[in-house]
Amino acid sequence: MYSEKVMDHFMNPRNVGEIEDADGVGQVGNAKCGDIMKMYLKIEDGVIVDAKFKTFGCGAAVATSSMATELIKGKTIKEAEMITNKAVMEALDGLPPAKVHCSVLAEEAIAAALQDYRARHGLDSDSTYEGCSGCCGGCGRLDQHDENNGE
Amino acid sequence: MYSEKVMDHFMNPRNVGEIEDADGVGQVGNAKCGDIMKMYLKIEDGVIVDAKFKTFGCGAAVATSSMATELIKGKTIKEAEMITNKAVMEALDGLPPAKVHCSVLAEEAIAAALQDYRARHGLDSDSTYEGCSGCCGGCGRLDQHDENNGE
Amino acid sequence: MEKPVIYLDHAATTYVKPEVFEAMKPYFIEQYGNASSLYDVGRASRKAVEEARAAIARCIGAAEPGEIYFTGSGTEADNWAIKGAVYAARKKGGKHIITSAIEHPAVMETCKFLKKEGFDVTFLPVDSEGFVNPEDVEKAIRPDTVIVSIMYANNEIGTIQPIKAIGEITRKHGVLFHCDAVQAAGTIPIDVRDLGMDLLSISSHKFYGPKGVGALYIRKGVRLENLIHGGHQERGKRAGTENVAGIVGMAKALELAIANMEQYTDKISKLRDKARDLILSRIPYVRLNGPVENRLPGNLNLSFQFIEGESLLLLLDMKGIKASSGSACSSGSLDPSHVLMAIGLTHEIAHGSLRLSFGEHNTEADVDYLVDALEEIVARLRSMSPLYEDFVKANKQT
Amino acid sequence: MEKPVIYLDHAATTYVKPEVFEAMKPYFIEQYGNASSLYDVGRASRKAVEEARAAIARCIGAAEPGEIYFTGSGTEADNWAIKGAVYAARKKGGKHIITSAIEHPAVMETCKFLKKEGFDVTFLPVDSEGFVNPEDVEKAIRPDTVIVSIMYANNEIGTIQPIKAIGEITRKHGVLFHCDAVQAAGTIPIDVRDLGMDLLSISSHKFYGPKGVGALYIRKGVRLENLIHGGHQERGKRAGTENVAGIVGMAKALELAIANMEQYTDKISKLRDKARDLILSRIPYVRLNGPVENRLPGNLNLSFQFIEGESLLLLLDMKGIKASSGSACSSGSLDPSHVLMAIGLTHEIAHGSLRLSFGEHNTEADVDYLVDALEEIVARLRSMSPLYEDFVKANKQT
Ligand SMILES: Cc1ncc(COP(=O)(O)O)c(C=O)c1O
Ligand SMILES: Cc1ncc(COP(=O)(O)O)c(C=O)c1O
Repeated sequence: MYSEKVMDHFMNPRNVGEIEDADGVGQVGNAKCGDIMKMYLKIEDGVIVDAKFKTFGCGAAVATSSMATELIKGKTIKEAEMITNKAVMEALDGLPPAKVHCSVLAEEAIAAALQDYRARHGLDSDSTYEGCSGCCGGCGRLDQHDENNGE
Repeated sequence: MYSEKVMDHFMNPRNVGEIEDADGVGQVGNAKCGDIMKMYLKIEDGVIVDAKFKTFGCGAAVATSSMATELIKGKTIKEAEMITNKAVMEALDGLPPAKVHCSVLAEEAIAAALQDYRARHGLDSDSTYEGCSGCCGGCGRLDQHDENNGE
Repeated sequence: MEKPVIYLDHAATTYVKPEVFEAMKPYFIEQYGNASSLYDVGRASRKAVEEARAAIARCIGAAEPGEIYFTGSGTEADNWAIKGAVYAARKKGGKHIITSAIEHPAVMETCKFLKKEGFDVTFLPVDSEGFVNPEDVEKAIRPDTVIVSIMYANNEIGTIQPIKAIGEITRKHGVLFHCDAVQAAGTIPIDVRDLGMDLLSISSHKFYGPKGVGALYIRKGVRLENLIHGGHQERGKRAGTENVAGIVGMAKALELAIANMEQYTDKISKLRDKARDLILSRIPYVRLNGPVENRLPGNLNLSFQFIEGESLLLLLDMKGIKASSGSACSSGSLDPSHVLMAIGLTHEIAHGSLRLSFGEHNTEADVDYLVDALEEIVARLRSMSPLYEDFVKANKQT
Repeated sequence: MEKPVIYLDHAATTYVKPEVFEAMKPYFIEQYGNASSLYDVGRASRKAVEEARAAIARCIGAAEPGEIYFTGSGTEADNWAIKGAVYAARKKGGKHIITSAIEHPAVMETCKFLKKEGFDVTFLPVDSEGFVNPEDVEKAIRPDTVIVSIMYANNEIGTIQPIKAIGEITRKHGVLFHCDAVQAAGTIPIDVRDLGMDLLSISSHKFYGPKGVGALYIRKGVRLENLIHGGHQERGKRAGTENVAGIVGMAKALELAIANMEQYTDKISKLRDKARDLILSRIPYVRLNGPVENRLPGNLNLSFQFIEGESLLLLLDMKGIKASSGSACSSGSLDPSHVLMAIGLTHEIAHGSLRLSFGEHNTEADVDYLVDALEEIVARLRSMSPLYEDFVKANKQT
């Protein structure tokens, strides 16, 4: 059900871990839905010089976390903010419908970490990221259940 | 579904035909239900010296007609009257539930032929045979449908 | 001498073609995974099921594989289509079903059950050859009509209905159109989009696939209540662990049937026509039931006056010929075939019916053997029939 | 080196045993007749079906073969039992169903559908090991209660219910007792008469038989509305051409299972116990879900704290180990297993669950390999889990 890219990023996730002296840390999702992503950013002169993550979640959650950190490394904050869940999905050669929410979570984790960075540095932001509302019915998970275990 | 005896009497029916100068002729059943039995009797001194039949109907209808004529040949009228559908069935090693009505028809055909004989000879009888009422829901056919073709 | 076996009951069921069986085999012992499982044994099953779904979608002209749902039989597909549609429409005031008088019991009994449940059902009459008149369909439509269920081709007398005209009417009036194509699939080209169908049932064992598997086409956007509730299989619409081997076999069988259709129908219709012409010319008092044109190519249905169908079948069986009859005696119901009654036959004539349905392995020699056997058996049964006796006597007198 | 395949998901489905496949084979190509046909090809099929019926009746202690009805799946049997019972009882005022909170979706979703249809349903709670309390059943019975449906053994956590006590209660109160024995059949001896059951469902592919065939035991005298209407098959109660090969395979598989039951359960429970003990001693923060006693012999269900089940399954799969999880991510529903929630687990713990179900071909070496693999994978997933990070930090601070 997963593409080879997803499996690769799940089996060999890039950038797993913590950054002890991170400039921004963001955590989204909750245990209730089975997905939590925590993202650590190291930012120098407005550029993301390092990114690491820890994720509790399914294969897609791990893979999207991994891909998201890859995508933002070396980018400016502005560029990083423009990375959507779609970009993450495309970079992974797609996700099954039931797993699209994981890419949304990855986008939100980046946003949360960047917001934390701004807050710590007293920077303004156009929109305040409120954190994932919890179980993500809104992001397509509720009505798309194709790979099921009904034995 | 049919016993070997039934198949034998169906494949090689005994006493098929007409008796031109029969002393008693009885016909029961109707085309609506798919079974008609006509029985011809030759009676001398109160003894059934010959019996023949013609039958329109299923395998069991033919076999029970055949067996019934065999059973009554050589019997007195009184004896013949005592032959029940059960006796016919037993002599055939049984019938499928859906086909029990055929043995009832055979019993009734004998009764009808004997009644015709009595009527012609001005003899009394205890009970008047009214003929088969038609489709024989009453004789078990309606609720016992085991051998079905529902393709 | 061993007696031959001449199978002339392909409308009842077919054997599994060896190629079909080969395609199924891996899914019993090696590829046994649950198609809903995550791991690779399961993924192989899932892949096989989805390929089968896509193949069947292609074979019937569906817009997407996702419009095909696998069931446990053609009967289940019929039940689901009709019950699912009316249950789903009930809240919006839907309560009327239109069907014909000659549907298969899978549709007929479902409609009768729904009638008991409070729905209204119109059973449209058919003409003497079994055709539904599309105008009758249009006239029967009411504001609360939910669904029209008319079979593609009749299983007893082979009549192919004017499906396309009916589809135009249902589309025009915005009611659902369900078509029981169990007898048609594999023999007649089916294109659900061209024909305007919303729901279509097929059954694997009618086209040289395994028994116990069917499919329902549900046009995208059509909402049905589930018939079998439970797990998430078939995208949450038909619960129960997927019969992977059966599904693979069904798809393979339908693909083969479609690839060889022209050749196949040409062959069986020639055999059928030969049998029909020989029987009608050599045996008196025989009636052809059903039409000459617009008829399933392998179907022949005849009534032999003065004799009863079960006896006929048994004697044919003794000669190795396997056929079927619309006689009550062989159907387990008190009445003879509702189809034969609906086209206007008397009970007596209906009881004397014989259905011959030709298939792949039949030959011209089979037909010759059949006709000889029939001639002999019919004569024999007539000689012991009181109805024939009456008929002969009546004719003598006049 | 080729990676091994260690199948530990026998509760999901099993392969077909070679002997079972051999028994089925003739009914695809040679003995293809319609079991409802009159002629001898059909009679051979009929005979095979009736022998299978008698075998299954013997295997579950039914009084007569006629109490066994074949269906297209365990799910269909569950749907039929419950819907059939309440529809038949509706006219007499019956409107209440009692079931448990941990039933399989085949029962659960059927009950939810019936609730929508206006019936009342009581979902009895279970204790922390998944047991239903028979006293709760008795207390829940109302004058309008039609049926109690409680599973024999749970498919996720293996809990074997106090079926006999429940049967005594239903008998005493004159309500029907349906038991979903899909997981029990072939592993636990079943005696429907001893257990006081009215209705019992089984499914072939759980005991090394083919998929797509199940059976419902209906005690003589119990009246059900049909679920699938149509032809006269299964004595007019379940329409659709009989899946002869599937039925034959199911009976053969159940007979084999019963003949080898003691040996089989002994073997798989030993493997299961070994796995359980090794895992619990070598891996920290693991919870055993379900009871130690009164548990299906092959079932093991564990929750690994701080990690999520789908990831665990995928990494196990990479090592050739096939298992299943109660995690939402692998079940396609938003919530984790309703069974794990019902026994009181938090979402987080429920998401980290793993079900291992042992079978015929598993060995001691498999268990050793499994435990090594699990130890490594769990450590790896924890090292990347933010929950584990929080936990470790919190522990350090105190
Ligand atoms: C307890 C239980 N009931 C019912 C079912 C449904 O069986 P099937 O998938 O064969 O329809 C299953 C397994 O799938 C089960 O484990
Ligand atoms: C026209 C028609 N509809 C439905 C069915 C039912 O199919 P099945 O017996 O596979 O359920 C049949 C044949 O049996 C049929 O001929």
